[in-house]
Amino acid sequence: MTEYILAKYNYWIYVVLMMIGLYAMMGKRNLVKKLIGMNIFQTSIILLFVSTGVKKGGATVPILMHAGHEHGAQLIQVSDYLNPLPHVLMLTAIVVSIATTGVALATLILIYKRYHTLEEDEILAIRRESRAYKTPRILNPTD
Amino acid sequence: MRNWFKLISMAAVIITGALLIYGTHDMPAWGDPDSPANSHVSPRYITEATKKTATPNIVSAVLADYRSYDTLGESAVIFTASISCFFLLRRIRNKEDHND
Amino acid sequence: MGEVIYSAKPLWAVLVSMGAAFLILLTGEKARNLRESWTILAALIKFGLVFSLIKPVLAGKTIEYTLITLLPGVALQFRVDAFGLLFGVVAATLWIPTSFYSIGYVRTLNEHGQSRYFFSFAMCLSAAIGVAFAGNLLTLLIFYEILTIATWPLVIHHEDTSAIAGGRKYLVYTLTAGCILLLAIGITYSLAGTLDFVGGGFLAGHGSPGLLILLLTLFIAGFGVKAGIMPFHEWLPSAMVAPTPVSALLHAVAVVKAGVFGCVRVILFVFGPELLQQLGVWTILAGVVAFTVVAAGLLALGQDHLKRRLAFSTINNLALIILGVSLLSKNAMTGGILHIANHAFMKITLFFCAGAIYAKTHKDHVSQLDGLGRQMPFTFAAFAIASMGLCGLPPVNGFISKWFLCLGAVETHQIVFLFVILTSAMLDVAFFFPIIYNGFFKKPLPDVAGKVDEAPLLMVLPLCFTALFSVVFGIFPNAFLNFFNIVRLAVTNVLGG
Amino acid sequence: MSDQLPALIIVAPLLGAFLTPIIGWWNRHLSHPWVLMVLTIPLYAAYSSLFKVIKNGPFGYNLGGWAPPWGIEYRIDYLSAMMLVLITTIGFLAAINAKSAGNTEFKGKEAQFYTLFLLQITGFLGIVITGDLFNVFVFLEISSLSGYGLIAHGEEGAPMATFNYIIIGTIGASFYLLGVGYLYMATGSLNIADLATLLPALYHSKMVLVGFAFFTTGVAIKMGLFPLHIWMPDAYTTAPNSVSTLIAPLMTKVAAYLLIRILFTLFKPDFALSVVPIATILGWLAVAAIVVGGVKALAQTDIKRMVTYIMVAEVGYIVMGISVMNRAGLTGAILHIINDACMLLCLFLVIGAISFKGHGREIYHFQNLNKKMPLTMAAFVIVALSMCGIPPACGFFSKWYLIMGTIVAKQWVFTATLLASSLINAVLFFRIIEKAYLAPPEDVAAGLDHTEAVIITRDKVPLTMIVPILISAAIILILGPLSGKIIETVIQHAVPAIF
Repeated sequence: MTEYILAKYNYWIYVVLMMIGLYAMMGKRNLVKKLIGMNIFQTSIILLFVSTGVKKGGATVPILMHAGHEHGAQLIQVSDYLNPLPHVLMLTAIVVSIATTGVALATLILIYKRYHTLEEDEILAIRRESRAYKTPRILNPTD
Repeated sequence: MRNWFKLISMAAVIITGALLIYGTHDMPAWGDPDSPANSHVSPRYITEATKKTATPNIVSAVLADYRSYDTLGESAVIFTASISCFFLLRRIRNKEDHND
Repeated sequence: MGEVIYSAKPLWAVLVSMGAAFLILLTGEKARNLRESWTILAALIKFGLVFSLIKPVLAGKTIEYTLITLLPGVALQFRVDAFGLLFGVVAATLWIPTSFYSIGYVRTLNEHGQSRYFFSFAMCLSAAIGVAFAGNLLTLLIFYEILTIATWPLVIHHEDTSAIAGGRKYLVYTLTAGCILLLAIGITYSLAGTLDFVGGGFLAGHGSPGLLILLLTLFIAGFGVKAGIMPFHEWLPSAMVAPTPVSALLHAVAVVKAGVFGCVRVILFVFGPELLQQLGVWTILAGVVAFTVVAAGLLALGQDHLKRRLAFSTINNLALIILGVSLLSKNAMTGGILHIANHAFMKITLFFCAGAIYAKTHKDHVSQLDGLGRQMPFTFAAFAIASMGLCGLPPVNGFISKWFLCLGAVETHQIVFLFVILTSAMLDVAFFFPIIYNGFFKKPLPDVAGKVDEAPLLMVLPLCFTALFSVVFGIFPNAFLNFFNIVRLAVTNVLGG
Repeated sequence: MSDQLPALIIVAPLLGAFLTPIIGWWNRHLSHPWVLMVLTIPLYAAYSSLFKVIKNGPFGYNLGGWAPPWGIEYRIDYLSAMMLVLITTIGFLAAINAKSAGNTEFKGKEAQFYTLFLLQITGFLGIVITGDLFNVFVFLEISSLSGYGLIAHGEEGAPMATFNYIIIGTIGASFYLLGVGYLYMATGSLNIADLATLLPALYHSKMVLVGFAFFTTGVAIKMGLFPLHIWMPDAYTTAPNSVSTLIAPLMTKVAAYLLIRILFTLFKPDFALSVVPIATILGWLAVAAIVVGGVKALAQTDIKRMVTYIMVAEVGYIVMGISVMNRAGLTGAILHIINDACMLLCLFLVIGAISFKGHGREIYHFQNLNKKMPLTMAAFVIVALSMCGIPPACGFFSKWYLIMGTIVAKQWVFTATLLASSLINAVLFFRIIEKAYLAPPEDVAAGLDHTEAVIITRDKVPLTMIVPILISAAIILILGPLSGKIIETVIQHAVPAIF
């Protein structure tokens, strides 16, 4: 039992982190909180991925230490180095996460300019009010 | 209304979390060097990458060579995001209309 | 079945009016005479094409043309057999007088949207010929749906509240029917793997009896909507808000006949008489239809609006056709199928008359027609001839088909149905003869008294023409178009021998 | 040259996108012709790959020359070649349309707009062409991010709708990524073809099951499958017209493509048939989608919003075709991907033209519109008939296959839903056609219209709008009768042989 927990506990921690993020995305009514939740969610996925590349038993970062030597290639032991693939994938995923955050912040700026609040309930109330006496018109979002 | 909504979110989150943890049951133990993830595709990177790409950093080798199209996509993602922000936040002043 | 000829003629017969439709739209309101000449030209070419098919078909050949494959084993295919040809000939022939009549009608009344009117009209004819020549159920359905849509602009032509309401009702009924048909055809395809019409049916040996009965119900409900079978007839009287030439050609000939045509196709060429006998459902079917016959007749009695009365008479006669076919005996079938052609000629005459009266006097209620016969003698004479025919009096062609229907009813030993047919004839007398009597012998209403004043020539000539032919076909059923022979051949195709 | 076709399909629009800001900075009026020029390359490449596939069968392309499980592979088979053709064609038509609509909606920002436009198309193409699960994620994000940017620039409520879309879309993409992660942990591979051989041994592994669940949920979010459609109507209604013209027809279809890939290529059909009850779940969700989409569409008076709810129902159609798990159903689903994309393109083009002329989008604004825009309304009627499943428009044929699929599967509720949905569509569209083609009742009552030939003016929309409208309407009419041919040459090979 203890062994089982020791073998899995770090996955569970990521899952719990993930769920904190997911709850913030769905349950919070403040848009910035949602965005923060999104970041937590994405980061925990990245952690989960990276953790799959771990090899116990003395493996180190996948940079060859004696690559300069002629015969260095023959000495490479697979178990000596961490799995490089998850790292590669997560580099991309980090970039994606940053990019998404950037665009989301840009829309938040637009929203704030228009409604002067970032509380979803207040925005909905303003929109309901404005819809009551005028039909939507095409606006330049930067107005 | 609000509480009701939060309850649903909580339920969805718990279900998702339970599903994810259920999935970990069959997962290889953390750090197992013989797990499929560590033994199917990746060993070849470790043994071959330096030979074929002349780069000691295997992560760089995979990033920029084996999976270079992911990296191209990655740069496209950043480019997309920057253009999106530019597109959304740039102010067009009226006097620009008179220029042409 | 005999030899098969591969020829694109059926396709051209369909395309010619479709092409004309677009020429009409392009020509538009600015050059009315040119626009109308497209209609006439297309009508004549179409008649020529269809007419040229009669001879090879009577020689026992089938004309086939495959356009493209729609599904594995099902192509967009035209196949002209005797039964399809009968409908094709009727539609193509009657388009000619209707074209002339339409021109007279819309110009007399100075109707709006004439381009749209002629466009839709030509599309309808295209679709009707497509229905007639379709070689399988899917092709039939495709043209059937085109017909549905193309008729809608005609139904709502007047654009007033009642026209729009009528149009909506029409769409609700026919589009629902289209969906039911789609389902029925889907089931048929999944059962038999083919949809090609075969004289005597192709469904025998596929599926359980329960499923087949359900399938038949779906088919009859699907086609029965256009054919005005009783629970589904409501749209037809409402659609009478359309201009009269529309009611004439479409609601007496093309649209409703397409429904009847579909029913008959399904009964004889999909299920086949043997399978129906085996399933034992033909009596139920005949019973339902017989109810429609009588009920429609009774309802017609209560209508004061002339076109609505004609509409119920149409429902009555359509049911009579299906009754004939569902009796499954040789003579009943002959009578039923022949009635498709005969009823078309008589009913179109009646609608033409109603339109002529309306165009000239703006009267459309039966009670307003007193004494008009003296003012419009030709119109009323034609009306009298056609209604005599519908009552089954010789020498008009209605007599022949009703005679065969009665023979068939006797043949099957179902005296009930004989009574139904005779009752229906009585009811016809009851609701047509007062109109004729009042028209000729009652004192005219003050505002129309005294002057002989026929409708324009473009309207009177077509109606005299169709009335005349009703009589000619009564005396010589094989004159010109060989209707009787075609019908005989169609029945032989189904029953064999 | 022809060996490099698959790379060209992605690289050309991507490089084009990188260069667009420079060209636009130099002279912003050049950006539109530049985009059209760039798009001809993937258009050509897509068509020639389709013909190549039809002639020689599926082929792969190893990027950078690395063999598949280690490098990234582009895989072009019948289904992906068909999708490439669809995306490039629709993208090209939408790009033509963007000139007038986009130039008014994004005055002064043409360069950025066209850059995002090209990136959007690149993203779609990448998702379809690649044979690597993680590469799919990257392209999914390219298309999503450019979509967020484009949509947020729309009407009054657009930023809010976009933010919701970002949140939900990110959940979708992250779920997809989690799915990739779980499968990677189970097998150690990311290549679809490689995974397909490794997975059958692991079908009952909890890791694979959970991975599959997250895959499908993620894709369903992107696809807007009920009940995960909540972001869709707001986002596509508030989006600028030139943007919804591109994204609305394609995003859902590309996601549907992914679903088909996951269910039938990544996992073998017997996984869905015997291991998980996914078919049943998808089927009933599809029923709910069709019903809810139809009913909600009935409640709308804004036509653009109505169309977005119709999209919800149309997604239901495709998913229903997939869920019945037989040849006819899947054929119908794939055919409906093509047909529905063309129909939605035409609808959004028409809406764009109407808005461009300054007419409102409420149904009562359509009163007598035929007199003002006859060609546009003719196209609208064609789409409407196609949506109602009236032959010979293409909608009928996909509906036929879908119905056949449900009949073969003996799912009568599904059949009934499909039939009822065509009727709902008929109500939806005929109430607009009625308005557009009939004179206002008060005019009729006053006898105004009965006088003489009402002069019908020409549409007076720019050529760049009316031409795509007419082309898409023509495509709808032509695709119908050609569907037999399309199925014969392409789709029947795309359906797994087991059916």
